Amino acid sequence: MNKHHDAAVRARRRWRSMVWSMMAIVFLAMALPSAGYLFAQVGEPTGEPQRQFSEQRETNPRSDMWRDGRRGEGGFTTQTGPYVTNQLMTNVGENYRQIRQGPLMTVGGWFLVAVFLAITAFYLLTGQKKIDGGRTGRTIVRWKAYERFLHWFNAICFIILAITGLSLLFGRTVLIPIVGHQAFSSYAEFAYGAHNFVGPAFSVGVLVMIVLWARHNIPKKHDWVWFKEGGGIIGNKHPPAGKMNGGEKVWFWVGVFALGLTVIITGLIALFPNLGFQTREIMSWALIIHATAAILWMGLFLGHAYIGTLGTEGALEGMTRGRVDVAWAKQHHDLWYEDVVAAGEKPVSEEELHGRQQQGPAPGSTPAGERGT
Amino acid sequence: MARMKFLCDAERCIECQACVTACKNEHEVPWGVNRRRVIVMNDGRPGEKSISVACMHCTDAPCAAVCPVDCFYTTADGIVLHDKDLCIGCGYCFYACPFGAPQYPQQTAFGVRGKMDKCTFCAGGPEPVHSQEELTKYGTNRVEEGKLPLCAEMCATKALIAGDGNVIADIYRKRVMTRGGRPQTWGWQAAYGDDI
Amino acid sequence: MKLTKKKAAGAGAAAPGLLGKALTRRAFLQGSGLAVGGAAVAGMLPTSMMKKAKAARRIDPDQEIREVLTVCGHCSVGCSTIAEVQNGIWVGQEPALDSPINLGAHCAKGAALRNHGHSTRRVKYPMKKVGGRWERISWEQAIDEIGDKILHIRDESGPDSLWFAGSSKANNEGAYLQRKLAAFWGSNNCDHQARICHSTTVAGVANTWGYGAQTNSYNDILKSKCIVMCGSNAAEAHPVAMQMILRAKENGSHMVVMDPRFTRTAAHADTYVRFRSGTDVALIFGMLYHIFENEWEDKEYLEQRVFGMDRVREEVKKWTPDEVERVTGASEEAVYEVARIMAENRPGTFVWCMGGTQHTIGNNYVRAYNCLQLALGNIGVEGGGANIFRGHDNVQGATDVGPNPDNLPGYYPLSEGGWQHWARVWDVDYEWLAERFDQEEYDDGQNGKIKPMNSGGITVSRWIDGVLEDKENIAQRDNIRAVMMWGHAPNSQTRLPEMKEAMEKLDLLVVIDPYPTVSAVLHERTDDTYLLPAATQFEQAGSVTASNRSLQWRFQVIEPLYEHKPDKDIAYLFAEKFGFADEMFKNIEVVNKQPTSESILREINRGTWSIGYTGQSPERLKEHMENQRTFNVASLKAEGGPVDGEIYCLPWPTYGTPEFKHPGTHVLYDTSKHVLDGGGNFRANFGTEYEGENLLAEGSYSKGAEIQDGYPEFDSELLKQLGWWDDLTEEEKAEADGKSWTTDLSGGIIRVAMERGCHPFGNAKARAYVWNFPDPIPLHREPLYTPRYDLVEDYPTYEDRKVFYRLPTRYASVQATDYSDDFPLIHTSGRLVEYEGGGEETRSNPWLAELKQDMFVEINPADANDADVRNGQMVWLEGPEGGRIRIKALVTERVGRGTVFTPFHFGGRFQGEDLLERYPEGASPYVRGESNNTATTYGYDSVTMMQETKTTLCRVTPA
Amino acid sequence: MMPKKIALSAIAALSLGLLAGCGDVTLYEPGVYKGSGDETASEEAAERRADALRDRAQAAHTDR
Repeated sequence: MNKHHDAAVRARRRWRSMVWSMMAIVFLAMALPSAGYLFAQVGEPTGEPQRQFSEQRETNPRSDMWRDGRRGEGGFTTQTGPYVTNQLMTNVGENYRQIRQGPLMTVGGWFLVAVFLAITAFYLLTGQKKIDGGRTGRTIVRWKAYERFLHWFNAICFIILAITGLSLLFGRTVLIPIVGHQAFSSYAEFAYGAHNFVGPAFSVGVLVMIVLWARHNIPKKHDWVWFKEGGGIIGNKHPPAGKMNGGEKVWFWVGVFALGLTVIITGLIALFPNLGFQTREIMSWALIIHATAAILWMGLFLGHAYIGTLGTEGALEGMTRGRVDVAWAKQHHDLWYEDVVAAGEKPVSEEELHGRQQQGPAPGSTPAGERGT
Repeated sequence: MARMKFLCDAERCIECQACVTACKNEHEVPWGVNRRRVIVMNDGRPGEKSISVACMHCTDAPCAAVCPVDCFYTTADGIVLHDKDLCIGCGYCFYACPFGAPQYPQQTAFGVRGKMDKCTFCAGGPEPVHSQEELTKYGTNRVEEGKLPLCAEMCATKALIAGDGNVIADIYRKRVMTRGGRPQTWGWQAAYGDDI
Repeated sequence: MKLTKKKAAGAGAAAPGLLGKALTRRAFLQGSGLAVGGAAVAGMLPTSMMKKAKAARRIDPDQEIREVLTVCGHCSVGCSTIAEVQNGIWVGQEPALDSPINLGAHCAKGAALRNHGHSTRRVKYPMKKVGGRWERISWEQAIDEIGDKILHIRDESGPDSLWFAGSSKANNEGAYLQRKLAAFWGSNNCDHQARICHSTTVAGVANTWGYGAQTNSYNDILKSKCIVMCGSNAAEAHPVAMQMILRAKENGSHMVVMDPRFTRTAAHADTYVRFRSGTDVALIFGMLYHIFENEWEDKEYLEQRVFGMDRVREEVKKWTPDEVERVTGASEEAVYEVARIMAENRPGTFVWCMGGTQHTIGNNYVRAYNCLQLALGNIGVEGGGANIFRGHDNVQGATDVGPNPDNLPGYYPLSEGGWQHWARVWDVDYEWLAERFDQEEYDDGQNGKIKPMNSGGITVSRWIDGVLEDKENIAQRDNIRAVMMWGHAPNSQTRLPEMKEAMEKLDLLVVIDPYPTVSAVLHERTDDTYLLPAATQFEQAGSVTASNRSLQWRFQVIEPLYEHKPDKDIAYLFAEKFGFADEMFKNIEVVNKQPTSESILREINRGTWSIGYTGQSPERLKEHMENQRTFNVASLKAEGGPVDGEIYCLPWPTYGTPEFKHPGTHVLYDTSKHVLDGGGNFRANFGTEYEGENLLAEGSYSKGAEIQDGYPEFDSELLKQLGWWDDLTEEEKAEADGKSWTTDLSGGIIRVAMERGCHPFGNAKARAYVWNFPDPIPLHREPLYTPRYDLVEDYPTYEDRKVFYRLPTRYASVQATDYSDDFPLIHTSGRLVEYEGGGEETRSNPWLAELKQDMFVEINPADANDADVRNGQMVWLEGPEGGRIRIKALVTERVGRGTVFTPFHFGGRFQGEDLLERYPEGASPYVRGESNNTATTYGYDSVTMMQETKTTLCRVTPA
Repeated sequence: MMPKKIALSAIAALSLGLLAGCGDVTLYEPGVYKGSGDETASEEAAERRADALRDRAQAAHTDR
C-alpha cells in the first residue's frame, strides 16, 4: 500500500511540475511584451492623427473622379495577379495602420499588463482559496480522459498562438531591442508559420469543445445567485453551482464561444486569401478584429488560468487527474455533486482507487482516472 | 538634400503600359507580380483618365509603420527600401499601403506568400551594390549609377516622372503653366504630406 | 533565417566571376529560358505553383557592357533604344534619351524589347511536318527540299503558281531582296502587310499630290494648331506619337478625335465625335459643306495648287447637315464645330490610320481627307499635312523598296520602262529577266491582254482566292500552288475559315518567321509544310524607314539565336538554290553566303531616284544615328555638329547621290523652303493638262526656283529646252541623254534641276479629282455588309469585277443580300497597345502577354443586355459568312450602341478549339486566343484590294 | 508558497537573460532602422549621386 501511495505522490509531483512550467511559459509570454516597455521607450505615435486624402479643396471638372479615386473607387487595370488592386488609392490601409499602431497596441498591450498585475495583486492580497475543512481524501470523477485531452490540447494551442501572436504584434517594440533585427526576424518567421499552422488545429479543438460542452454551460437561475455573491471568490460564501459555475459559464460563452469564434473566423479569413472573396479591406479588418478579440480573450484566459491553478486549491486536479476531492466538489459545485451522487456515483478513497486499479479498470461507473499519468 | 519622388501626370498618361513592362524588363519581375500598375478611371467614358501607380516612397511610410519585423528603411534621399532577409511575408504592409504597392510571389493557404516585393525606385536593396544577390532579390540598382527608375525614363509621353522632388515639381509646374490648368499632382499629399 | 542566407550569399558573391566566365551563351539561354518559361507557366498554373518564378539574369559588374543603339521593331514611330550587351547576351535596355523621335520614350512593346534576345518560344531550327508531326531538319535539307518542290511546281504550273508574302518587318535591305527574289524568280506574286495596312493611303495620296507617304512627321505635329485624328488610335497603336500630340495640345493646339469608338486617344481629345463606322466620306464632306458654306477655304491656295476642287464642291453640296446626320449619325453641331476648329486653327494636321483605310472604298476615304486638307491649305506647310501613321516598323520602307505586286522598288511601274530601269541597275540583261516570266498573255480587266510580267500580282489580301478560285477565272496560268509566308501573320487577314481551306489545298506551305505564327497551326496539313527560323530585327543590321520617311540605321544587337538566319541570308540561299544567285547578287558584297546590308543599301541608293532613296548611304545614316543629340526635336534639323543642317536620318526624298548632300525632306511639298533645303511642291505625275485644264501649278513655286511657275517633270529634253543641259558634266551627259530624272543613273538631271531651285519631279497641282480611279470624286458607298440597308439604294457599292489583280472581285453581288436583321451589330477591329500585328511575337513575350491574357469583344451595355450577355462572360461572335469565335465579353460604353470592337492580335484558337497541339514543341505563345478575323468577311478596296476589316456585321450570343 | 514565487521570478529573469544572449542587443528607436546595413542608404551616398540624378531627371523628363 505504502509503495502505491508513494508512487501516487510522485506522480502527482510530476504532474504539478509540468503544470507549473506550463504556467510559467504562459506568464512569461504575457510578461515578456509588457516587460519590454520597461526597456524601451514607448514609441511615439508614428502617424499623423487623421490623414486627409482629399488633396485639393477647389472644385474642378474632374474633382469628382479624383475624389472617387482617393476614396478607393475601383478603376480598370490590365495587370493581373493575386495582389493587384484596381484602386488608385485607398484609406483602408490608413485605418488599419492607425488602429493597429494606436489603440490595438497601446490599449491592448496595457490591458494585458493591467490584468496580469491585477491578478498578481489579488493573489498577493488574498492568497490561495483553500478547501474548507481540508481534503476528505475521497475523490469523485469530474473530467473524463478525452475531455481532459481536449482541454489541454486547446490550452497548449492557445498558449502557442498567444505567444506567437503577441510576438508579431509587440515583437518589434519589445523583442527587437533585445535580440536585434535578424534574430527576431528568424524567430518571427517561425512564429508566423507556427501561428498559421497551429491556428487551424486550434480552431477544430475549439469547435469540438463548444459542441461537447455547451450542454454543461446552459445558464441556470442559480447562476444569477452565484454572480450576486461574486462567485465566492472573496469571503467565505459558497454560492450554488452546477458542473460549471457562473464564472466558468462566462468564460465559456464570452471567451470560448464568442471571442473564440470571432478569432477563428477572422483568422481563417486572413489565413486563406486564396479563397478569393477577401478584398484588402476585408482582410485588414479581419486582422484588426482578430487581434482585438484575441487580446480580450487572453485577458479572460489569465483569469481562468489563475482560478484554475494558483487561485483555488484542488481545482487543477479535475483537469489533471480527472478526479476532485469531495470537499472541493461540495464547496464549489454543490449542485453538481448532489446530482452526481444522486445518479449513483460513489466517492472513492485513494486506497480503494489504487486497489481497484491494481485489478484493472473496473467495469461500469468509474473511468480510468489515472491513466496517462 | 535631394528627395526622390514619383509624379504621374494624368493629362499625359495614355495607359500604354510602358512603365509596367519597363519594370518587368529591368528587374525581371516574375509573372503575377506587379511592382507598377496602371489604373484607368472612368474607363471608356468621357473624362477617362489613367494613372500609373507603384510604391510612392512615402515620407512616413505606412508599410514601415506596421511591419512586425521592421524590415523597411528609408535612404537618405527618401527611397523606401526593404530587406528581404528580414521579411516574413506576413502581408501587413499590403494592407497598410494606400497604393497597393507590396506584392508577393505566392498566394496560398496558411498565409504563405513568400518575401514581399515592391518597387525599389530602381535602387536595389541592402545587398552589396550590383551584386548578383541584389540583382536576384531586388533587381538592378540604377540610382547608384546616377540613373532614374526605368519606368519613368521610358514613359511614352513623359507622364510619369521621377527624381528629386524639386526638379520634377519644376518640370511639372512648367507644363501646368503652359497648359493653363491647375496641377493634379496625384497622390502627392498622401505620400509626401503637406509640404510638397 | 538570416544565417543560412548569409552563407548562400557569401558563396554567391564569389561565384559570378567564375560562373560568368564558365557560363556559355547557350547555357545562359537555357537558364534564362527556364526562368522565363517557369514564370509564365507558373502564371497559368494555380498560384501555388508560382515559386519557380525567379530572375536568372546575370550581369557581371566588372566586365565591360557594350551599348548598341538600335530601333524598336513594333511600330512605325521609330523609337531608338540602347541595348546593353555583355558577352553576347542582351542584359539590359536603356532609353535613348538623345533620339529626337522618342526622346527615350517607349510604349509597352518598346519597353519589353529585350525579351527578343532571350525568347525560347521561337521556331528554333528548320522544321518540317512529317505525317502531321513537326520534325527538326537542317537548313541545307530545308532549302534543298523546298527548292526542289517549288521548281517542280514551276515546271508544271509556271512561276506564278508560287505566291509569297514578304514582310514590312524586314529592314529595307531584306524587303528589297524579297522583291528582287520575286523578280528574278519571274513573278509579281509577292506582297506584304502594306496591302492590308495603308495601300489605300498610298494610292489615294500619291494620286492626289505625288508621293504616298506621310507628308510631315510625328515631330512636326508640335507646330500644329489643330490635330484631327480620324480612325487613328495613336494612344494604343503609336503611343510615343502621343508625346508630340499631347505636347502640342499643351501648347494650345486643339485635339479632335473622330472615331466610332471612344478610344484611349479620344479620352485625351478636346473634342470627340462619334459616328457610324464606314461613313467617313459623308462625315468629311459634311465638314467641307460648312467650310465652303462659310468660305473658310484657302482660295488662293486652291487656285494656285489644286486641280478639280470645283468638281468636289458640287458633290459636297449634296451633303447637307441633315443628310450627314442621316448617314453618319453625327450631329450638325458636332460636324460644324470640327470644321470651325479646323478653319480657325491653321495649320492643322489630319491624322488617319487603319480606321480610314481598311474599307472597300478606303481610297475614297483617303481622298476625302485629302480634299479637306487641301481646301484648308494645310498640305505642304509645317504643322499641317496628312500625318498618316503607318503600322509596322518598316512598312514605309517595304512599300518604298520592298515586295509589292504592282510596282518595282521606288514605285517604278511594271511596264517595260520600269523593268528596263531596274535591269540596268541590277546589271542584268532585260531579255533574260523577261524570259524568267510566264510568256502567255491574260485578261487585263480592261478588255485587253497583258503579260504577267506587266500585270499586278495577286495581293496578300486575296491569295486565298488565288488558291481556291476556279482556274479559269484567274488571269494567270494556274492557281497558286505553293505559298511562302516570309514574315507575315495570316491572322491579320480576313476570312480565316477560307484561309484554312486554302492552306490545306496547297501543295507546299513554307513559313519563314522567328515565331511559328498562325500559319503553322491554322491548318491540318500533314506534310509538305516547313518552318524556317528567320532572325528578328535585333539580330541583323540594316536601315529601317519610319513613318516620317526617316531611314534610321538599326545596329545589330546580338548574333542570331539558335539557327535563325537574317532575311537577306535566306534570300541568298533561295537564289542559290534557284540558280540565279550570281545574277541577283552581282553588285552586292556577299561574305560567306551572307550579303552585307551596307552593299544592299548602296544598290538601293543607285536605283531609287524616283523617291529620293539615293542620298541615304549607310555611312550617312550611321553618322546621323551617332549624332542624335544634335537634332532639334521640332524641326528634326541638326543644329551644329558633324551633320549640321541635315534632317534626322534623311527622310526621303533625299535626292541625288550621297555626295550631293541633300539634307532630306522633313515636310513634303513645302514651297517656303528651297529644294536644296528640303523644300518642294506638288508633283507633276499626271501630264500637264486634263480635258483642257492646266494641271501645272499657277504662280506657286518653291523658294528660289528659277522657274517661277508650274513646270513638268525633268528629263534630258526639258533641260535642253531650258538651256541647262551644259550644267551637266560630260559623263553625266552620256548617261542622262534620253533619260528622265527617274532613270538617269548619274543623278545629273536631278542635280542640275535642284541647283537651279527646281524640283526634279516638276511643279503641278494636287488632284482633288482623280480621273483614273473608279470614283474620281470620292463618293460615299455603303459597306458590303451594312447595318443600314435602307441606305444601299442611295449609296450602292460597285458592280462586280471580272479581273482585278488577276482575280474576279465581288461587290454588288455581296451587297445584294440584307444581313442586318440576323447580324445587327457592326463589327469593327483595331489594335491593343500590348500587342502588334498578328501578335505572335508579342504574345510570346511574357512581359507583354501577362497584360492581356484573353481575347475579348467590347460591347455596349445596351447591346449586351439585348444579347443577354454579362461583363466577363464567354460569348460567340458570329459573322454573316459563318465564321464564329468564342471570346470574352467586355461590356463598356467605349463603343456606341450597335457597334462591337475586337482586337486582331490573337491566334492559336479557332472556332472554340485550342490549337496548342499543332505548335512545334515549346514554341507556342504564352497567350492564345481566337483570331477576330475568323469572323470577318469579304470586301476589297476598289483600287488596291485593301481588305475590309473595319465595317462588317456580326451577332453576339452567350456561349 | 514563497519559494515557488521566487523560483518563478528566477525563471523569468533567466529566460530574459538567455533570450537577450541570442544576438547583439540593439536598442530600438522608433522610425530608425537597425537591420543589416545598406551602404547606399547613407547621407554620403545620397549626396554623392544627387547631382547625377538631378541632371538625369532634366535629361529624361523635360520636353526637349
